[in-house]
Amino acid sequence: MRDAAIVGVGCTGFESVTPDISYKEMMFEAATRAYQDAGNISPRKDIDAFISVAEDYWEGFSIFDEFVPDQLGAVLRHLFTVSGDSIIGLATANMLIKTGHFDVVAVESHGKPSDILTLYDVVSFAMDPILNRPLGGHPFYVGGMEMNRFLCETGNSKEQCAMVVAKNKGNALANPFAAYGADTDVEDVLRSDPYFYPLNKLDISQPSDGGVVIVLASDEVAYKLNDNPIWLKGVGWICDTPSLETRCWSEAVYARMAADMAYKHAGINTPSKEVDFAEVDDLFSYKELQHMEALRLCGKGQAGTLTEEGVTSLDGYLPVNPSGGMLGMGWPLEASGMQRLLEVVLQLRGEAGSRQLSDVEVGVAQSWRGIPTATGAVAVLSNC
Amino acid sequence: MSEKIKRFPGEQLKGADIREGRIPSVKHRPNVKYLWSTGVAMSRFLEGLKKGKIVASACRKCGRIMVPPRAFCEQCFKPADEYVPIKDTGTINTYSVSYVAGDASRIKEPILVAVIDIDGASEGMGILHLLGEIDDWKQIKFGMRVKAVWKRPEERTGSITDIKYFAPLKEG
Amino acid sequence: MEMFGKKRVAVIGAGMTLFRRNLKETGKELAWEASSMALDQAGLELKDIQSVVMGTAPDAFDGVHMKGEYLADGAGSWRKPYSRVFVGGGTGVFTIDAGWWHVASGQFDTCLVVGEEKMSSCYPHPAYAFTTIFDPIYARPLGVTLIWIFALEMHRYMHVHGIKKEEIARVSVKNKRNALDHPCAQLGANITVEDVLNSEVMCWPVQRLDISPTSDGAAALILASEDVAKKLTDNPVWIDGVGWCIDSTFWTNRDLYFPQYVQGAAQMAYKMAGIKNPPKEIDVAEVYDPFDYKELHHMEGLMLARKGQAPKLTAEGVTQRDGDLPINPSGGLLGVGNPIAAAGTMKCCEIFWQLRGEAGKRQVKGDPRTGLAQAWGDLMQYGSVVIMRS
Amino acid sequence: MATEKITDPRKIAHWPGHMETDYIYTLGIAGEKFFKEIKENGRILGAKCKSCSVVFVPPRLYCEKCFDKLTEWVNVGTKGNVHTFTFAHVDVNGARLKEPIIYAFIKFEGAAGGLLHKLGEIRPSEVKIGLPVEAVLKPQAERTANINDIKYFKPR
Repeated sequence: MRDAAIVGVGCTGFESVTPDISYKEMMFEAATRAYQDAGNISPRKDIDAFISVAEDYWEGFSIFDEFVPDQLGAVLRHLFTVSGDSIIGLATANMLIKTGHFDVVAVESHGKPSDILTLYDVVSFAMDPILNRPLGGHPFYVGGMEMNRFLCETGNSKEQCAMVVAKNKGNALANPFAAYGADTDVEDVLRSDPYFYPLNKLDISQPSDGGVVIVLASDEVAYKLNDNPIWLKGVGWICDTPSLETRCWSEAVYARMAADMAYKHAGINTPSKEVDFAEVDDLFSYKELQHMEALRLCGKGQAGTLTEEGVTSLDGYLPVNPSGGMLGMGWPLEASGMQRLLEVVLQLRGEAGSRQLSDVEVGVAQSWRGIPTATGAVAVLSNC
Repeated sequence: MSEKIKRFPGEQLKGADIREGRIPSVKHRPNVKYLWSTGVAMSRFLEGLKKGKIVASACRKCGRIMVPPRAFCEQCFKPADEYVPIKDTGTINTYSVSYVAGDASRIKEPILVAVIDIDGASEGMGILHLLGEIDDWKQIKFGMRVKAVWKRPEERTGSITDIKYFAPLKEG
Repeated sequence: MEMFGKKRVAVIGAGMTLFRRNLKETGKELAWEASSMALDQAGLELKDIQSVVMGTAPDAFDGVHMKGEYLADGAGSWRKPYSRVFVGGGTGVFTIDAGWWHVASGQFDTCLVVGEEKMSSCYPHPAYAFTTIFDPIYARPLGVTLIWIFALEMHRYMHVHGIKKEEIARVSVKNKRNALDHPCAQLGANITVEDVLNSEVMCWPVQRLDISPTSDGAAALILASEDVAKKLTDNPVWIDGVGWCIDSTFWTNRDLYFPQYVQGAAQMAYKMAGIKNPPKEIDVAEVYDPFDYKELHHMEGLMLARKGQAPKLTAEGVTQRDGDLPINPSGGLLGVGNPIAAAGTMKCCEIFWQLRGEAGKRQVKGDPRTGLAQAWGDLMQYGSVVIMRS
Repeated sequence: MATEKITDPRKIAHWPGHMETDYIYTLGIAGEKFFKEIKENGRILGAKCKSCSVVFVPPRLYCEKCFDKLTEWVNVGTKGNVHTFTFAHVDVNGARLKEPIIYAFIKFEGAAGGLLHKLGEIRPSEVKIGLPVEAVLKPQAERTANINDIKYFKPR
């Protein structure tokens, strides 16, 4: 069986707050757009399975799966929840199609962090209840610790991390879906309040509300639904140890292994040459550099220099986060991966507007599940 | 295999030993608070309750009158944008009599619970609510007619509890 | 044959912990105990496992946000493709469905499937976690809790078919007796119909002995592709059908007397397995029984009994271990215990053991060739089904 | 998309709620032994995986890499080195702290892993990666078999 393809995408756009609509109405909007985009299919008969990615405490429910089917058109149909990142949801859809029993699968993801009054308490509730949580504090201190070790071992600098922020917020200005586009420079970032040394306030993505739904189809039906299918050439997902005590504090092992898995399926041997652009997780500025190195888009310790040289800018030869990344679009919880994927699809379709990259054929989307996890996923997509 | 397994792991403790601290443990109460946007459909519903009305939404395609209201018809997958007040009377679809509170503790006066199919909504469209003004729960019957008993207008806040409960309908 | 996608999938090992209230082990440790037992039984080591699926129900039980991540190393997921599926009470059986597509897709040769729950961390009672399964706007303010909605469903089922409580109580009697033969069981007992009818009224028509307990525990299975399975064992058990289906969130908008979502899941699985006459072709079934009426309700949803006829089959002894269609020979959730996701996975373990003829004192009569496990979840809206053949 | 939207900002409504209850976490088979040892004897233990030749700190019941049951326990001492650290300037609500909290990851010689904890008796400017530190324990009577039985790590 050949590759599956993305034949529909729908997005609500991302905002810092969305007080006028419920999470259900947000999901309905993204789904409506995606089904329309996929040749105006009806979820009531044309979609064989539905996957929602969600976590209970992000939503304020036990068993959030209960509240999903209606607004996706999945009542009395084959829907389930993956409590994971949205690219893991995509990987799941891909496996379903590869069994030969499903032709069209929809994957729904959304984040509505503005519904949560105590967002960072929720994050800290994910920490090991015995070993870590009793230490208290804002859980993003873990990011500061990781950044410190990452910079120490690789030689990348805090200034180079600040360049990532300036680049991504700048890219986001050209992205109508982005909530946090801004004209900032390196000095602004370095002078912003220290939060978790070496992380400053502007090094940290802010939450955003929004939903993305995609429709994946088998090769047999892909062209029937969309003239311009975007092929899923490879996907990988890896959980490194959940334990802060035994993980690597400098390298994003999960991203390296997930990328290796995805590249293997995609037949990519030299990603730095074969990948035209990448959307990577940048919840924290240093994460973009760390993830670029893990994805072998450059050698260890080189990501900062490439950023400094403009290689990862929109007009560079390896653009990274042309969407503006999470620093520019915001952090929509489990939809973060799909936010990355969406941009890769739009770029490969040639629908990225004023930030459109020229001559792109292969793009990579990568996600991380955030603090305190060491879980991530990578998808390789191509328009040919 | 099951028959070949000699030992099944698991070390049981006494609940009282854990609760009373005779076994070391970590205690925690998370601070997890939410403020959900009620959105288009639920805002209409709550606004209606405050005015003493049950509001449903209607699907133009299949014609169903849906309660609780929603901004979309889940059957047709179409927007449902017509909001209509329906009656505050209905029929008991099913009921139960609870001697148990949410934390599994026991209560003396039972809570009477029912799914009530609301008049004016499409057939079988019920809501969950409480029953009241019933001396002996054995008087409750499937198919019994009931009517909402509302809080006084100045006490209503735009909440499902603006209806105190449903009470047997005195016909005529 | 093109029947089973790219690869046919076998179950080659199973393991589980005791099901008990207040186990000392952390959730991770429980997951490890069940997983390592399943690996031993399959004759594999962790390095042979290519992918892992975790099934665990609300985070509000264990008391850890993103608990799939927290539990990961206990489920052997270190540096492996790992994901968690979550469909409420339906999770335990759905997890093996998820394991199936990992292998059937041809992406992996092996998959470790783990169900875990540590409900006893939640105070003052695990039932608290169930108070937040409801809509916060139109349901939670009424003080709704889980037992209410099951009582409403049970009552509607009884009303529509004219079923009496004593007919339902027979299920509890049977399952708790079956559980006396299960080495992990929490509540195996010899009770009578009168005991059930005289037990405390919790939420009429639900009484104390109609309900399964809250528990801690874990269960695990090893799945492998046909080539791998045939190298490791002479008697693999094949997964020939999987199915799942979800109904609307608005459970007060449908007639609760019949679980259409279970029927939807069963139809999907039967079609995949080529089953046309379920009562004739299914030799043994583990049907989800957190409450006694649910066994009957689900038998009807699974089309193992006609609507309203499951009580009659139960009264005639058809569903006993030595009957024509044994249901819950393990003792079910009523007898073995109900650590939510782990309980569903336990049911899959039981079918595996039954089809291998390795269930010991619980072995059903004859030579069962086709078995079914089913679970149910969310707001009385989810069905998950697996069909296995020896 | 819904055809009707809220256009009057005064009609935007929210509904409050929470998911708060009490949790009691047992320490588990390995955790109980580890924390009792800190409480009773002031010793930090690791557990050795013979197959992987790795000593895990904190100790665990099983090796996450090979799944072997770990039965050999070793004392790793209370001295280690700062592997990485951060100064947290804000609390969980984002409010600025008067004094930053110094979090650090402490590695112990000859062991894989280490402990996440805080540093004390040190000025921020003195903290460095590689800094030798040792655990400062609470007086025995105040220990409860908890990670906070260690008050913090201080320079040595």
